[in-house]
Amino acid sequence: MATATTFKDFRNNVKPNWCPGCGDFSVQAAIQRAAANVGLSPEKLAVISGIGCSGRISGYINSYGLHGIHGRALPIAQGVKMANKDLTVIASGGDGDGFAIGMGHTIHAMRRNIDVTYIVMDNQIYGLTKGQTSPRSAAGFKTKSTPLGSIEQTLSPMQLAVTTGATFVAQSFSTDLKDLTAIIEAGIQHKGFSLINVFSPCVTYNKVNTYDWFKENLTKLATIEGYDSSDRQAAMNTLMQHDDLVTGIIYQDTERPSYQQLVEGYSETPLSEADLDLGAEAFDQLVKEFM
Amino acid sequence: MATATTFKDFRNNVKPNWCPGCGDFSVQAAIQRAAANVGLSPEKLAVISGIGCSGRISGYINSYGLHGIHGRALPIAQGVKMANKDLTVIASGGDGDGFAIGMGHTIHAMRRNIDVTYIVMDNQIYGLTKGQTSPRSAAGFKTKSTPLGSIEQTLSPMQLAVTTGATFVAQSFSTDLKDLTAIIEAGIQHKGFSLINVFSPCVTYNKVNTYDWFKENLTKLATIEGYDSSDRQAAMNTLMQHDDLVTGIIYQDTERPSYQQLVEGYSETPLSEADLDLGAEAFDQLVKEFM
Amino acid sequence: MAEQLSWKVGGQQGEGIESTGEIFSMALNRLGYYLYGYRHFSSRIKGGHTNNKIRVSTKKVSAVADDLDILVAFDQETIDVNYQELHANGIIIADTKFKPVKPEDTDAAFYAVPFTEMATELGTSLMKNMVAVGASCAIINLDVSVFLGVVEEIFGRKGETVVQKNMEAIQHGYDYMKEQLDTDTSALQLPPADGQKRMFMIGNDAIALGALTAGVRLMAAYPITPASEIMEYLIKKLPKVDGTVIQTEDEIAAATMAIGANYAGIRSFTASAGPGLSLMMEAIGLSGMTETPLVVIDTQRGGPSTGLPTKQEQSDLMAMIYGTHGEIPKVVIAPGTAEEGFYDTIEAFNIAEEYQLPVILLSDLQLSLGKHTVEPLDYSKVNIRRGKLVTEGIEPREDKSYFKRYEVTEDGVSPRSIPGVSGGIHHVTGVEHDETGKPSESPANRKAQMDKRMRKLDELTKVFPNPIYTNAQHDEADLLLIGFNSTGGAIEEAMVRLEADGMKVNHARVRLVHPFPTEEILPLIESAKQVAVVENNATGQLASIIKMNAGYPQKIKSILKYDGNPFLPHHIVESSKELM
Amino acid sequence: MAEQLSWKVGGQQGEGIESTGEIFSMALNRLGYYLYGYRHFSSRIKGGHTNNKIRVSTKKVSAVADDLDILVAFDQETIDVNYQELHANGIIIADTKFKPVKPEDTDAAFYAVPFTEMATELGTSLMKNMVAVGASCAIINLDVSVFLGVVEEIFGRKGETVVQKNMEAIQHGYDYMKEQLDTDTSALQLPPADGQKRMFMIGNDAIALGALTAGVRLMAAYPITPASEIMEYLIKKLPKVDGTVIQTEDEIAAATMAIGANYAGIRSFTASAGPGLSLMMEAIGLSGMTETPLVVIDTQRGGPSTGLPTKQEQSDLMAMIYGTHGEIPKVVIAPGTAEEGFYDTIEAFNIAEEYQLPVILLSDLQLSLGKHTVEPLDYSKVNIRRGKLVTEGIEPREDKSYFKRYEVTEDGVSPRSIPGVSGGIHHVTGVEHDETGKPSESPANRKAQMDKRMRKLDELTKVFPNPIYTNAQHDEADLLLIGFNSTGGAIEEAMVRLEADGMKVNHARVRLVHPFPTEEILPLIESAKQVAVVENNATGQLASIIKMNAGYPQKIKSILKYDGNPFLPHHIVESSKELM
Ligand SMILES: Cc1ncc(C[n+]2csc(CCOP(=O)(O)OP(=O)(O)O)c2C)c(N)n1
Ligand SMILES: Cc1ncc(C[n+]2csc(CCOP(=O)(O)OP(=O)(O)O)c2C)c(N)n1
Ligand code: SF4
Ligand code: SF4
Ligand SMILES: [Mg+2]
Ligand SMILES: [Mg+2]
Repeated sequence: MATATTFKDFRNNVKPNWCPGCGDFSVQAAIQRAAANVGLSPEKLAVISGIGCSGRISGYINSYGLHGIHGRALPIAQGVKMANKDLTVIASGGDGDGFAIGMGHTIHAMRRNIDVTYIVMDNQIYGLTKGQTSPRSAAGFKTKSTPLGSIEQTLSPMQLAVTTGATFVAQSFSTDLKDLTAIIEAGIQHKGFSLINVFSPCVTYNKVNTYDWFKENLTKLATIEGYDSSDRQAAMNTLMQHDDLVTGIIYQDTERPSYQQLVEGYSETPLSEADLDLGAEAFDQLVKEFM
Repeated sequence: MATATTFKDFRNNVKPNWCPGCGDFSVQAAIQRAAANVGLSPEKLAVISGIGCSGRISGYINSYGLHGIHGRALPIAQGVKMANKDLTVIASGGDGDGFAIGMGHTIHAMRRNIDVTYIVMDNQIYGLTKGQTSPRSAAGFKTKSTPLGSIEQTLSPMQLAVTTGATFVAQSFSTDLKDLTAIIEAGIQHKGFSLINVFSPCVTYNKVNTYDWFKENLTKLATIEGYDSSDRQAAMNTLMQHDDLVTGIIYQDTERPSYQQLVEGYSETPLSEADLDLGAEAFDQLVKEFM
Repeated sequence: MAEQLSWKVGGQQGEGIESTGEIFSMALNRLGYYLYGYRHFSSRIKGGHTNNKIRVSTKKVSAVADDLDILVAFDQETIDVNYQELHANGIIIADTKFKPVKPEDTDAAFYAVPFTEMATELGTSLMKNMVAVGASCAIINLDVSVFLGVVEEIFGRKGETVVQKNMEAIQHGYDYMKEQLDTDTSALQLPPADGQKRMFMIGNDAIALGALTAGVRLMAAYPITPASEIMEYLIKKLPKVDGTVIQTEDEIAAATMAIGANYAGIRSFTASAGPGLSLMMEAIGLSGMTETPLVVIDTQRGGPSTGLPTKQEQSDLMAMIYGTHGEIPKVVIAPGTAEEGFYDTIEAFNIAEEYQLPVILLSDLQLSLGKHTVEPLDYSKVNIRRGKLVTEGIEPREDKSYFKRYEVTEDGVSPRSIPGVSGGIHHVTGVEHDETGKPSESPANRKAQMDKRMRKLDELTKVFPNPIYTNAQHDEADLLLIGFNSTGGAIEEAMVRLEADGMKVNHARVRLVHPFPTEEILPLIESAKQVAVVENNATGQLASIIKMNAGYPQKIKSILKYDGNPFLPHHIVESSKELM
Repeated sequence: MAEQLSWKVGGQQGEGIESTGEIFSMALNRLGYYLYGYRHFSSRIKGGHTNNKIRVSTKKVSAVADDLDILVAFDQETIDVNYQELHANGIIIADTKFKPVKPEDTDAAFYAVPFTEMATELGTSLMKNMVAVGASCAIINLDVSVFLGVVEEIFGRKGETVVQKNMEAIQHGYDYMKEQLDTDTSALQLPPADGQKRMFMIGNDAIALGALTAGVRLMAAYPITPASEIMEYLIKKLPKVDGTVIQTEDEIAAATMAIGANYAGIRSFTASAGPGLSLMMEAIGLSGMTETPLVVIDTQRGGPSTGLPTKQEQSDLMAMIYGTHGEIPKVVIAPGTAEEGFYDTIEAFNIAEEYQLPVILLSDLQLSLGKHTVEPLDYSKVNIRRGKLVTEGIEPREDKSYFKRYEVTEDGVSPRSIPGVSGGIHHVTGVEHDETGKPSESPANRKAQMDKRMRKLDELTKVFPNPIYTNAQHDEADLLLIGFNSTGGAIEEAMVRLEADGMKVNHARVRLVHPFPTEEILPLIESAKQVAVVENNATGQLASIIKMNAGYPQKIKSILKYDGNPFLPHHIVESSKELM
C-alpha cells in the first residue's frame, strides 16, 4: 500500500449535481472518509454504481468508478471483484435501483457472498425520474405514480438480508457521518458481501421521510442493551419490533468464508495480472482430450 | 357457476412428457383436485406457467393455460387477474424459474398482493436444462454447473415470503396429495397472493433430495402443538428452527386486503367485459382539459 | 408585423423556468395562436441550464425556429449559451439580480429588469416568472388581462389573494418594461389570432389520450424519461373507467403483465424509452409467438445505453424492428405530430388486436415532450376494432379437444377466445405449437405456423392509414426529403425555403416503418433526382431500411444530426444544398 | 467400396441413444475417419424420439448426408420416421424387443437383432447399445478390436470386468450380425482410413477451447440449450488456470458481470441462446457505450420466443446486429466450422480488447452441438492482442484530473487503464461523457465521442481474417451461393453436384456479418448471373443485409429452410435449379 491517505485524496474535481441538501452528499463524504480510514489508495478502490440521483456517486469520488445501467450495479461489481481481488469494491445506488429492478441481483449477491460492499442510498422514492413510488415507500405514501397513496407492502431490505443469509447487514442515516463512516469501514473490512442501507433523504420529492422524521423515528442499536449482532434470530426480532427503524450493524457473520475463498483453485493473486498465454504444452494436453 | 365439477373435468388429452416418477405429476393432480373441490369450472381457471420441466404443467390441465417465458409467470399471471377478477389464476413453475431469474418478480408479487396462487415445483435443481444448480440447491450439492459442490447459500423462499409481507405462505410435498390439495384449495380461496412451495423431486437429476430424503426430513406443522399460522414472528422462528423443512400453512394474514380491493375505483366486474367505447361526451371532457 | 415569434426563457433547473414558459404559452394558446415548444433540460433535478423555446404563430407551426426574437434570462449562462440565436432586432430581457452582462457581438437590444426584486416586493421572489411574463407581454404588446384565466386556473385553489398577487406581478413586469422600452418592437408584434380554442399538449398527452380513447384499462409501466408522462396522465384518468396503472418493479414485468392482461381480454400496454425497450425484447417475442396483442410505446431519446436521456434522438428504429431473437410479425408505427400520436395510438391497439401481434409505437423526445397546439381531434373518426375475438357461442367439443386458437387461416389470423369463455379452452405457449396450442416439433406444422404468423404482415402496408405522409407537388423532383417522427415540421419548412431558391422538393414521411411500405414510396424515390433521408441519428437507420427494401443504394443520401438537438429548418436547407 | 457412409441410431430419449452414437463414432474417429454428426432431439428429458446421424468418410465432410446407409432402431418410431432416408441398398437393424415391422415401401434390407436380449444375457440390458455397435461393425466389416480403447476410456474406472463385458457385447452383436447377413454389403464398406489422430468435438467444445486459449479467466453464464456445453467445459478447465465459472441468477447478471470483469482487466465472457441474448441487449449497449470489451456467444436455435429450443435455425442475425437501443459499434462474427469456432473465438476476444467493444460470436445449433472431426488446431497461430491496455507508466497529474480514457483518437480507440493502475483513474459511464468519462451533454462533445466510437468499425472488414470465405472458381458464375455459419458444408456439396450438371457455381460464406464486408463480396455478386442466399430462417435475414449494403435487390434470391432441420445438400441443389 502507498503512503497514508486522507479523505481529501478521494475528492475529485467534479461538483456533484445533487440538489442542495440531498442526503447523498453525506454518503459520499462517509465513503471518502472510510476509504481513507482503512488506508486505501484511490486507485485500489472501485465504486460501481447504478442509475438514479444516487448512482451519480461513482463520478464524485476520486477512485476508479463505473456508472452502469439501472439495477445492475451488483453483478458488475461482483465481476470487478472476481477479476481483481486486491481491489476494494463498493457498489452503490438508490432504493429503486437495488430493490425494484435490481431486487433479484441483490438477493443473489447476498447468497453468493462475494466480497463487495453495497451501499444503498435509500430515500424511499425515485429521485431522478422526479418522484415516483419506490418499493421502500410507505403504504399510503403519495407520489406522482400513486396520487392516492401507495397500496403495496413496504419492502424491508434488512429483514430480507437477514433471511437470505447475508453476512453483513447494517443500516445508517446519512447525517450520522461518524456512525456511517464507521459502518462503511466495517463493511469494507468484512470478508464477504455487506449490505449497508442508508437513509438518505430526498429533500425535493420526499416530504414525509425528512431529516426530522428520521431523527425522531430512528433508534441506534448501540442504545439497545445487550444487542448482539451475531445472533440472527435476535436481529430478526429486533427488526420486527422496531419496524426496521434501527441504525447500526444489525447482523454480522464473521465465520462464513467469502465466495472467493470457497472457489476451488481460485487465484491467490489478482487475475487481472495473470499472463494469458496458455502455453503450447497445456494446449496440447487439452487437444489430446478430444482425440 | 356451472354444475359441480370433478377433477376429471380438469384432465385434458395431453400426456405429460415428464420422466416417469417425476414429482410434478402429483402437483398436477393436486391442482386438478383442488380446482374441482372449490367448485371451479375449467374455463374459469387460468394456469400461467414459466419455463422448465415444471412449466409444462399449464398444458396438462384442462383449463385456460399460458406457458410464457422463463421467470415471468408471475407478472403475466398478475396481468391476467387484473384483467378478469372472476378468474382463478394459478401461476406455477420451477425453483429456477421463480427463485433465480424470477426472484425479483416473486418478491414484488408478494408485496403487491394481487390475488394469484403461485405454486412452485421445487426440485432443488434445473431439470429441463439437464441438471444445474438452482438457488434452492444445498451447499455442497454437486451438479453439472458445480462439479465441486455448490458454494452459495441456499435460498429460503419461505423465510423470504414471511419477511416480505406475503399474506399466504405454505409449503408441501408432492406425494402428500391430500395435504397438498387442501393447501392449494386454501391458497385459491385466500384473498391476496399465496405462495405454495412444493417439494417435487426430480428423479433424474437430483439424487440427494429424493422422495425418501423428504420423507425423513420433513415435519408437518400440524404435528407441532399450538402452531399458530397467524403469528408472523412465530412463523419465522419455526422456519429457522426447522431449517425450513416443514409442510403446511406457515403463515396467513387474512386481514390485509388484496391489491384489487385497495385500488381506488377498480372495477367490480371483470374488466374484460367492459365496453371499450369512451363516448363522445367523456371524450369532449378530456379534450377540454387541454384547452 | 411578425407572422410568428420565437420566445425563449432560460435559467437554472428547478427555478420555475418551466412554469414561466407554461403560463406564457397557455395564455397565447387561449388567444388562438399556434404554439410549438421545445424544452432543453438536463438529467438532474436542480441546477444546470434549462430553457424553453416557444414558437408562436397565427398558422400551424411544427418545428423549432432557427432563430430567436426574445430571450428571457434568469442567469448569465442563459445569455451566453443562447444569445447567438437572436437575430439583429431581437431582445434580451434579464433579471437584474444576477447583474447580467450583454455579450459584445450582438445587435440585439438588452434590458435588465428587476424580476426578482419586483416579485420580492410583492411578497415572494417565486413570482419572478410572472414579472418576466409581464415584461414579455410589454414587448409584444399583449394585453395582460389574457393571463387572468390561466392564473386563476393555476393558483385558484390557493385563494383569491394569490391570484391577485400573481396578476399584479405580471402587471408590474408589463409596466416596468413598457417604461424602459426604447427600441422599435413593431416587428415583434403578432397580428391578432383567431380566438379559436385549441388543445395545447405534449405528444405524450396525445398518446395517453389515444390509449384511453382506444379503451385501455390497465397500463403497466416503469418510470423513465421521456415516457413517464404517459403513465402519469393515465394514473389520473384510468380510475374513471374502472381501470388502473400498475407501476411495476421493472420493464420486463411491465411488458409481461401487459401481455397477461391482453391475453385475458382487455387492452393493456406499456410505455418506456430505449433502456426499457431493450429489456422488453424477450417479452415482445412472446407476444409475437403467442399471437397475444401488445402495444408498446417507445419514446426515443439520446442513446446508446443511458446516453443523453433528456435529448432528442431517433436511434431506436433498427432495434425496434429487429430486436428480439427469432422471427415474429411485428408492426412499428411512427407518428409525426401530436394529432397523429393520438390517432395512431388508437390504430396501434386496433392492429394489435386485429392481427394479434406486438405493435411498437415509436415517438421521439421532441414529439413526446414538446408542447404543441393541436388541431381538434375528431371523435367520430375513432373506431375500436377487436378483430377475431370470440367471447361466446363456441360449440363445446365432447372429446375435450382444445379450441383451435392457432387455426391456419388464409390471412394468418386465427379466432381468439379469452379465459372465461366456455368452449374456448386452449393452450398458449412461446414454444412452437400446433393449431390448438399444443407444443409441436413437427417440421410440417412448424412451417405452417410460421407461414401463418408471418402472413399477417402481407396486407398491412395496404390497410394502414397513410403509411407514408406525402407532400409531393412535383412529378419529377430535384430532391426527395424523407424523414420519420418529429422531423417532419423542420423538413416542411426547409422545403419552402428550398423551393424559394428554385429547387423542386418533395417530402415523404414514413409513418409505418415496419412492415415497410415499399410500393408506396418507390415511385417517389424513382421520380426524384436525389433522395436525402433526414434522421436524428448517426448511422442513417431509416436510409438503411429504405435501401434494403427499395434499393437505390447510390441515390439515397443521409442528412444526419446526433448531437442531442432537434433539426432546425436551416440545417436541412444547408445540407440539402450541399448534397445537390 | 463406399467413399463415405451414413449411419443413424434412433430410439427414445434417455435410453442411451447418445452413447451408442458416441462410442461408434469415437472408434471410427480414432481410425482416422472423418465424422460429421447431427443429433435430433426434443426439449424433454426422457422419452420422445431422438436420433444421431453420423457421416463417416475418408475425406473431410461438413454436411449431414442426404440419405442413409444404415439405420439402427431401438423402437418402431425410429423406423417409421427415418426409413425413407435409406437408399435402396441400405440396411435397417432393429431390436427384436419391440417386434419391429419393416415398412412396405422400402428396398432396404431389414434385420431384427436381439440387442436387448443379448445384452441382458450378458448381465444388463444397458449394454444393448454395445450390441448394436457390434452389429453395425459387422455390416461395414470393421474389426471390433478398435473399440477396446474407447470402451476402456469410458468404463475403465468401473473396473476391468465392466470393460470386458462391454467388449463382449460388441463382439456378440458382431458375430450375430455376421451370421445373419445375407445381403451384399460391399457398397457399405469403407476403404481404410489414414490412421491420423484427429480431434472429435462439438462446435461448443471448439468455442470453449478457443475461449480458454484466448486467456479467459471468468465465465458468467446461465444455462440454456444449446449453449450450456460451453459453460460445462469451462467449469472443468478454468480452475486449472486459477479462474472459474459463475452460474448467475439470469443472463442480465451474466452479461453485466462479464462486463465488470472485463472492465477490471481480465478476459471474461458469457454464452447463451436467443432468449438469453434478448435479455442481454441493454448490457451489450453498456459495453458499447463504455467501450468495455465483451464477448458474447449466441448459439442460435429455433425461435422466436422459446420456439424450437432443440432445433437448428439461423434467425438471430438481425437481432444480434441491431439489438440494443441507440447506436454502438459492435462486431458480429459467424464461424462456419468447429475449426473456425476455435480461431474466431480467440479473434473475438482480441477484437473486443483491441477495439474495446462488444463482439457477438454467432453459432448455430448444428455447429454448436454437431460432433465433428476437427483438423489439427495450430497453436502457433494463436496470438493474444490486448490493444491499448495500459497497466503502468502513467504520469500522475497534480490536479487530480482524470486519465483520458476516452481520448479522441484517429482510429477511434483510446488508451485503456484498469482499476488498480496508478495514474489511470477515470470515470466510466453509459451516459454520454467527455474524454475523461465525465458526463457531458455538450453537442460538440457528443458528436466527437459518437464519431470516435463509430470510427472503430472503419477498418474492421480489412483487418478481420477472411471476412468472406470464398470458393469461387469462376470469373463469371451462373450462380453465387451465399451462406453463413453451418450451412457451408451443405452448400459445398450442392456446388459439386450443380457443377456436375454443368452449372458454374461460386460460394461465398459470410464470416464477418457486422460490419458487413461489402467490398469483399461485391465483385462476386456483380460477376454472378444469379445470387442465392441460403439461410435457416424464414425471412432471409442475410439476404436483407446484403441488399442493404451491396444493393442488387432484384438479383438476390433466397433459399430458406425454417422447419427446424438443417439443410441437406439436395435441398440446395433443387432450390438452386428452380431459381435458374
Ligand atoms: C432500464 C431503465 N429503466 C428506467 C430507467 C429510468 N430511471 C432512472 S433512475 C430511476 C430510478 C431512480 O430511483 P432510485 O434508484 O431510488 O434512485 P434515486 O434517484 O432515488 O437516488 C429510473 C426508473 C433507466 N435509466 N433504465
Ligand atoms: C431466458 C432464458 N434463459 C434460460 C432458459 C433455459 N432454461 C429453460 S428451463 C430453465 C431452468 C429450469 O429449472 P427450473 O426452473 O427449476 O425448472 P425445472 O425444469 O427444474 O422444473 C432454464 C435455465 C430459457 N428458456 N430462457
Ligand atoms: S431529487 Fe432528491 S435524491 Fe435527487 S438529488 Fe435532489 S434531493 Fe437528492
Ligand atoms: S428431469 Fe427431473 S424435473 Fe424434469 S421431468 Fe425428469 S424428473 Fe421431472
Ligand atoms: Mg431512491
Ligand atoms: Mg427446478
